[in-house]
This record gives sequence, C-alpha cells and structure tokens, in this order.
Amino acid sequence: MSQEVYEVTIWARGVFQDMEGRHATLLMANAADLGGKFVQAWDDYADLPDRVGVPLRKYVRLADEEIEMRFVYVNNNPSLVVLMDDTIVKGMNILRGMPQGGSLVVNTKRTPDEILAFIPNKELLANIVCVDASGLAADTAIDFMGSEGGVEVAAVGAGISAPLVGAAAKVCDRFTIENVVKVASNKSAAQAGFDAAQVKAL
Amino acid sequence: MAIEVKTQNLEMVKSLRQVPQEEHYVPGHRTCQGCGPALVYKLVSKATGGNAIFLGPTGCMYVANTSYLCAPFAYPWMHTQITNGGAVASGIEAAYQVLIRKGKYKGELPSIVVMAGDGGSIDIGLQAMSSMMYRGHDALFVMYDNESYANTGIQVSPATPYGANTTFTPPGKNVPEGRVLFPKDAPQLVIGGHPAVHYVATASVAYPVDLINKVRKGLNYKGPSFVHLHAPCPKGWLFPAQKTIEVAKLAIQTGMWVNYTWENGEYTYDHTPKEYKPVKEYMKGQYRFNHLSDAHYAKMQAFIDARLKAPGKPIAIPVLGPREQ
Amino acid sequence: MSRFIIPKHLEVPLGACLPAPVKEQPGMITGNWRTERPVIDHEACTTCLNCFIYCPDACWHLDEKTEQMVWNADYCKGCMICVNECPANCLSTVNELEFPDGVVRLEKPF
Amino acid sequence: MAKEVFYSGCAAAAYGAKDARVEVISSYPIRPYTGIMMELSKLVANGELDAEFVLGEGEHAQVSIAYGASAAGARAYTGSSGVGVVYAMECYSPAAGGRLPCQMAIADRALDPPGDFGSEHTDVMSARDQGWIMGWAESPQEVYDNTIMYYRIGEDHRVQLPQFCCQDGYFVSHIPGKMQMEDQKAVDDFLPPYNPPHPLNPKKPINHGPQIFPDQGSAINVQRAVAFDDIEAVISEVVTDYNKAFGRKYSPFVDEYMMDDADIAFFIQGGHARTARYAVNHLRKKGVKAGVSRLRFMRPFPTEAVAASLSKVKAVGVIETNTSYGGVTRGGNIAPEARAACYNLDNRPIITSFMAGLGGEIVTLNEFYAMAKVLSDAVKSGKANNSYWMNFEKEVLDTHK
Repeated sequence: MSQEVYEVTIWARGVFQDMEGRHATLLMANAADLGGKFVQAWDDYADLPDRVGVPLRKYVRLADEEIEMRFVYVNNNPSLVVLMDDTIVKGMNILRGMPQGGSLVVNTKRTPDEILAFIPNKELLANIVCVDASGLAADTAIDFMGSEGGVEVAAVGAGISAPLVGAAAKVCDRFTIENVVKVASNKSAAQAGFDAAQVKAL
Repeated sequence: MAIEVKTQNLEMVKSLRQVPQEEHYVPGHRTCQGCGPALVYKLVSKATGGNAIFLGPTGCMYVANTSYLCAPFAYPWMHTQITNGGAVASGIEAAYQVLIRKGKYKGELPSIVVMAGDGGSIDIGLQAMSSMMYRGHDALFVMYDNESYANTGIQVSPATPYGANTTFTPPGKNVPEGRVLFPKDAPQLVIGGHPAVHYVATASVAYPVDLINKVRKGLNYKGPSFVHLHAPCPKGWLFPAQKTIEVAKLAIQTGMWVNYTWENGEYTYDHTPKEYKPVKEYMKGQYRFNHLSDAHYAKMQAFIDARLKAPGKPIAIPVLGPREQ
Repeated sequence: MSRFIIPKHLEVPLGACLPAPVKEQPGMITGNWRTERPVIDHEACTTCLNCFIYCPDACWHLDEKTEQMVWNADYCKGCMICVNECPANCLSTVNELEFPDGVVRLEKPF
Repeated sequence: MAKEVFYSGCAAAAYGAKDARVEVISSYPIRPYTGIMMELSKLVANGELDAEFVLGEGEHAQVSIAYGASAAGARAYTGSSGVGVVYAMECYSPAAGGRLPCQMAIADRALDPPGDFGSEHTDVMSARDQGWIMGWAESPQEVYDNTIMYYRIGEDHRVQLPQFCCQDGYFVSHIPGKMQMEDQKAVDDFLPPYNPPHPLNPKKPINHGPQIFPDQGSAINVQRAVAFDDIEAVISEVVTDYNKAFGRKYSPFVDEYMMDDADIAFFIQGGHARTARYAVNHLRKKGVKAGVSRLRFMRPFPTEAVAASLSKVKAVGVIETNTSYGGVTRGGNIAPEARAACYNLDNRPIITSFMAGLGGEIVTLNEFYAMAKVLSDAVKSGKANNSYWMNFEKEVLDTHK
C-alpha cells in the first residue's frame, strides 16, 4: 500500500520562468508547511539543465504525515497542475496521470473556456482557474543562483509566482491564502491573485 | 601497396543562394531558443557537406543536442569526454589514415571535426586540443565560444569576459565586478607554438557565409586547423532569444569580437567597422553585465582599445593580474 | 541464454549507438516550446534567405518549386530570430494560442 | 615459421601487438612499460608494421586516442604504468561502456608518493571495476600469448570490451625469458581482422553515446553485465583454440601447481607465481603439502574456477601485490574476492591476505615459507588473521635476514 500524497505539478518555460516556477513550488510548500502539512518541493532533475523556452516541470508534494517515498524523479499523478505560461496547453498533455476531479490553474489573459478548448482530456478536471498573474506581478524574476540545488538567494514570491499561487489557493484546500500571503514577499500580489482568479467549475 | 589517402576539396560559397538547403544538423534538439552554439553547429555541419565525422566533447552541445537518446546529427557523431575531444579525434584520424592506406575503407578521408566549447577547447580540453594541433592530424578543431560553462548552469570559463556575472563569479560586496580576469586569447594559443598549423580563423554567427567559408578553408588544409566561433548564449548572457544575431553583430561593431584569418603567418581582417562603438553599448544589453559601474565599463573599454591595436597578435595589453589589483 | 529481462522502456542500444537521423529527429519534437509563432507574408518576402541561414533549428527552407519560404511548425521553438533579422519586414509575431493548429501534445517535455 | 626468441615482457608485448596487426598505437613514456612502445616505434619506423604511431601527450590522451581509433574501426593499442594508469582513469568507462575493444598493455608500477619504479598491482587494480577485461601474465611467453588472445576475446561480438593486458613491471617486463613467437599466418588464422558492428562511418552514420535518462543508466550497466556473463564461455573457447593452434597448455582461468593433494595454497596473480612454485617444491621436501593456484583473469573474476581450485585445500594465502587501505581484510583486493567466491562452499577454506610484493618488494622464498607457517598453523587452529603485512608483523617477520 502506498501513502496518500497530494501531488502538484507546476509547468514553466525554461530560463525566463525557471526561477518563477521554483518560487511557486517554494511558496506553496512553505504555505502548506505553515498549515501543518508535510511537504516536499523540487525541480524536475531531467528537465535541467533548462533551456530557453523548454517546458519545465516543478513539483510539490503535500501529505498529512511524513512523506515515505522521498526519492522520486517525477510526480506521476498530480491533483493540481499549474501553468506559468498558457501556451503550454498546446504542447503537453498537462493532465497526464491526473486523478479524476483535479484542478488546473493557468497564468493567462484568456478565459477558462478559451483554455479548455485546447485540453482534450478536460473531463478529469473538477475546476479550472484563470488568472493574469503576469499582469498582477511587478516583474518576472530571473536568476540562476537557486538552480541546480543552490540556495534561493532572491526573495521568494516577488514576481508572478505570488498571484499564481494565490489563485491556486482558491481551489486547493491543502494550503490557505492566509498562509500564502504570509510567506510571499509581494503580499498584495498574492492576495490580488486570489481575488482576481476566475474559477470555472466543471 | 599502400593506397594514397585523398582528402576532400570543398568549394567556397559566395552568397546565401549558394549555401546548400540540405541540413545535416537536423531539427529536433534541446538547445535554447535562439541558441548561438546550435546555429554554429548547423553552419559548420552545412560547411562539411555531410561526409564528416563529428566529435562532441561534453558541454551544452553534447547535453542539449543529445538529450535522452535523441541526437540531431545526420553524420557519424561520437560523444567524447570534455577533456579529450582533440585526442579522440586524433585516434579517429589516425584510424582512417591506416584504414584507407590498407584499402579497408574506400573513399576520401572524411572531414573530422571536433565541436568543443570554450571549456573543452582552452580550459580542461586545452591539452588534448593543443596536442592534436601539434601532431598535425588532418582534422578541424572548432571552438564554439559562448563564454561560459553553460550546460552546468553558467559557470565562468577562461573565455568569460571581465565583469560577467556567472554562477561561480557572482558580484558581491568584496567583488563588485563579479568576474575579475580578462579572457584567454584562444587563437593566439594555437598560432603560437604549433608548427603543423597553417590556418586559424575567427568567425561569428552574424556572418554565416564567412563562417562557412572559413570552416571549408580549414577543412581543405591537409593538417590541423582551428576555428574560433563567436556564439552568443541567450541563457548565459541573458538577452532575449531573438537578439542572438543582433548581439553577435554588436560584438563586432564594438570590437568585443574581431573576425580575422591567420593563414601561413599572414593576418587578414574581416567586417571591421569604420568606427568602433563603445563597448558599453554591447554590454548594457546583457543581464550578465547589469551590475557593472562606469568604472568597470571603462576598464573593459581600455582592455578592448589595447587589444584592437593588433587583434590576434601577441602584444602587451595593460591588464593587472589579480594579485596586483 | 541471458538471465536478464530488459523492460522495453529502459532499453538502450548496445554501447548507446543509435542510427543517425536523416531529415529530422522525431524523438525531440520542439514545436511545443513556442509561445509565439512567426507568420510570413509571402507577398512581401524577397527570399533573401536570412531566416533560412540564421535559424538555429533549421526550420526555414526555400521551396524550389514555389520559390517560397517554408516554415517547419513541428520543430520551430519560436525564438523569433527570423523576425528580428528579416530585412523585408515580412514576418510577424503572433501568440501561439491564436492558432488552433500546431498542437503537439507530448507526454513528456522532451 | 614459429621462432624461439629471448625476449623481455616489454618486447613480448610489442611483438604480440605486431603479430595482432595493430593499426593505431598511442604512446607516452613512463617506466617500466616504455620498452613496449620503444620496440613498436622501431617496427613502425622500419616498415615491419603498418600502423599509425601516435605520440600521445599523456595517458589520458593515449586511451582517448585508442578508443577513438577503435570507434573508427581500427585495432588500437596503448599502454602505461603506475601513475600513468590512474591518470587515464576518466577514459576507462567510456571505452568499456561504448564497447570499444582497444587493448592497453600494463606493466605495473607502484603509485606515488614518493617515486618508486617497483612493481605493484594497485595501479590498474584501481580500475578493475570499469568494465575492462583484466588479467596478468607471469612470463614473457604469456605476455605475448595474452596480447593476441585478449584481442580475440575483446573483439568477439558477444563481448566487445577493452582489455588490460597486464604484467608485473621489471619482474616480467624487464627480465628476458625464452619464448616462442608464432608464424604471422598462423596468428592471422587465429585472430580475424577487427570487425566492429557500429564503426564511425559516413556511409552508414551512427550517433555514439547520446545522453540517457537516469533510470536508463542501469540498462547501460546491464549491457556490460551481460557481456561479463557471456565472457567466460568466450575465454574458454579462445584459450582452447590457442592451445590447440600453438601447443600451449593454459587453463582458461586458474593455473594450478600441485593443488590436487595440497593442504595449503598460495593464491596469486602475476610473476611471483613462479617463485611460489619453487617455494612449493622446497616445502614439499619438508613435508608441507603446499600448492599454487594462479589467477589468470581478475576481470572477469572466475568465481567457479576459483572456488573449485581453492576448495581443494584447508587454508589459502592470497599474495596480494596490491593495496586496499581500510578494505574488508585490511589487506588487498584479491582476498575479499577469493573469500566471496568460496562463500557458498560447504568446506570453505580459511583465506587470508598476505601483503607482499608491494612497491616492488621482492617476494622471497623465505617470505613464502613464513606464509606457509601461518597457513599450516591456521589449518591446525582453524583460524587466521584477516591479513598479514609481510615483514611488519610478528607472525611474518623475516628472521633469516
């Protein structure tokens, strides 16, 4: 029997969103940790070294007890998928392995229906959240110093990760928006993401 | 009786129309959007015409090109260690010499090309490169220069310019400029001290016809040649992917890069601007130089001004060593 | 008779020697890297071949019959060097989601 | 026609390589293997051998040149000693994993510090886990024979692995012995031309060595494991054929001397086996039933042959000639393997490491007698220490000096 672990996969574009993607995982994991969850957050090892524009996966795992299988390369069954860039819907089967009733959060200026048009297996979703995180954020953070297992030197959640994770809190009950705001460096952007999120239940 | 070893004679191209449409470095590789080194690979592959064997020392152009059992090379290609590109190429060239001589391989000697990055050429790979040049193997050593160890996450190499922020030379309170040293001069390393070498050239992705012709000229020489190719790196230098060619051109307009040929002792210069722009214009478009002050730009300008007096030639450039600063 | 059973998904050819690709490497589709797409106006195009020569992914070619540039949607990563280097301004940049076509949908990112 | 010559191990290796018609040779000087390359350079210079003689700029390059040549489809030969062998360490796994069956002649030398020309097997034993075939010759004759046999083993399509063809520096490499060199035609009949399945050839291009996923790494390892499963049958076949073709009497894996009625045995690889046999002769005269079991291959380690041989006796002394500081016996690397080979036996012998022949120290008859005393005591008491450093522990002090 395997332990119940809530898996989150965050998709980002290489180099120009690598750091933002990592920040999203750290924000989410730290917020969940604050809420008493056991957490794990890491970059996909085989997607690194990342290249400009390549679709990248970042992972979060949340559980109510100590996570047993710490050494895994990928999240195979994400219940929550977050896209830092909306065009990824065309290129990847982003819902691959998702258990029925999952959630999708997309950084986009478009509507949920426009995005859903590109998702053939949308019946897996319980809901979809669209938020213009790029518009709500001050800037996109780019730096290499936290990659390859280095320590993140920049303030986590200063850019688009804050509103995006804020929006995710609207559909994910494993962490709260209060805790996301607590850990994000741009607190108002995190709250703004939560407030501006368009949720469509399916 | 020993069979004579015949080599290829590749024709020069005069315009883009004469560049073959056929690709030998095919689409389907995991290099960055706008990757300068990938463009180098495409152009050098085109220049060979396909009757070639390529060696890929570890680096971006190994890892990104051949990620996960896919490789984009329509010709024989082999991975080598980052240390030994020149040596493996030597072994392959020697093998072909003897196999052709003995009649075991029928045909002209294929073009043998080492595609090494700056680290695989003039840092950890220097010994193997120099020895291949020295021994006189009929092979071409291409140094695609993206001025860092890009594959491992942008670490400093001997080709990294002064003032660059890399993940091993981050700017900080005690080291405000990040990278404090000035780069090694790769072509001079080859020109100075390898009697078997007759052809050394520098080229840039900004001038592809020139690049193709220089590669062909190097391949046509019976013996070793060295081509140093400027290949801007959108990831490592951090500029928008569409600006790769723009950045490469600006490098030439500011004197940060000079295209020239050294052939049997004679230097000729190509694409020299009438008047050089300040280096700051080149540097300010790249995130890796974002932290620099005007004093740092001035220091770089002084270095470039001195080097431009005789590009590619061994002249004394007033640069303080790290212990003198 | 070998004692080893090698599962299909872990198979690696002996010594990691693969046949070389011919025209493309279909194991590494990169069209899904695009956030934007270059769109050509053939009327304005002078076939100067800048896009062909400067594309790091070899995604522009001249069709000899039609004398028109042909774009490779499967592999174009959307770096937009071609747009930047086009002297005739015949290329424009359009967001990828404007196009219903060009869906790649890979199971893994590489 | 075969001819009898009086050659050192170095010359024997060079002529073995010549008769194997090697096509690319890469050299770099280091004592004591240098003589091999000196001899080959002469053969190439005066046209007796049609090969490319490439002057490597170091051992790392030597091995790189050799496996590059092998990838291109030429039979390649190189060699080294001591610190040179370990300098090339990076290149061993790519050659084996890339299935490039070049050959490297090793004339062992101690590692630094400080400088020491003496023979010790630690240099190449450090590379024993890189997927190369590895074994020691005890005489110039065996060096010559192994050079030819190893190519056939390594190039066999069931195997396709590079080979360390080893001999003790000085003892074997520099002391000439009478040996028979075979007729070129007969060697050609025994050893077919190198015919790799995937050479680097523009007419049939391959991509050699693209990146793999971490979880495919084990599959690459399994490939070499398969080869090492199949290799014992190939070795037996090749040695049998060689014996038949040239009238030799090699056992494929373990050469035994007076083992059938022995109580104690010296287990050893390389040149000191010769002294061990004389020690046994003298011990037998004194009523000590000793024997010698000589290991011909370290890789593949012939598990069954070793178990069969060592199970004949009650106590085994492994003459290590290599170090493994902090290893399981606090001795060398061979005893742990010998013990493991015998682990499943009902009547497994006592096996101990004798740290002898290090740094070029001569393993004297007296040392063998001291070992025999330890082993005989072990037979009586039923136990022995894990290891004994000869001349440095009270049980094995050389009192005759």
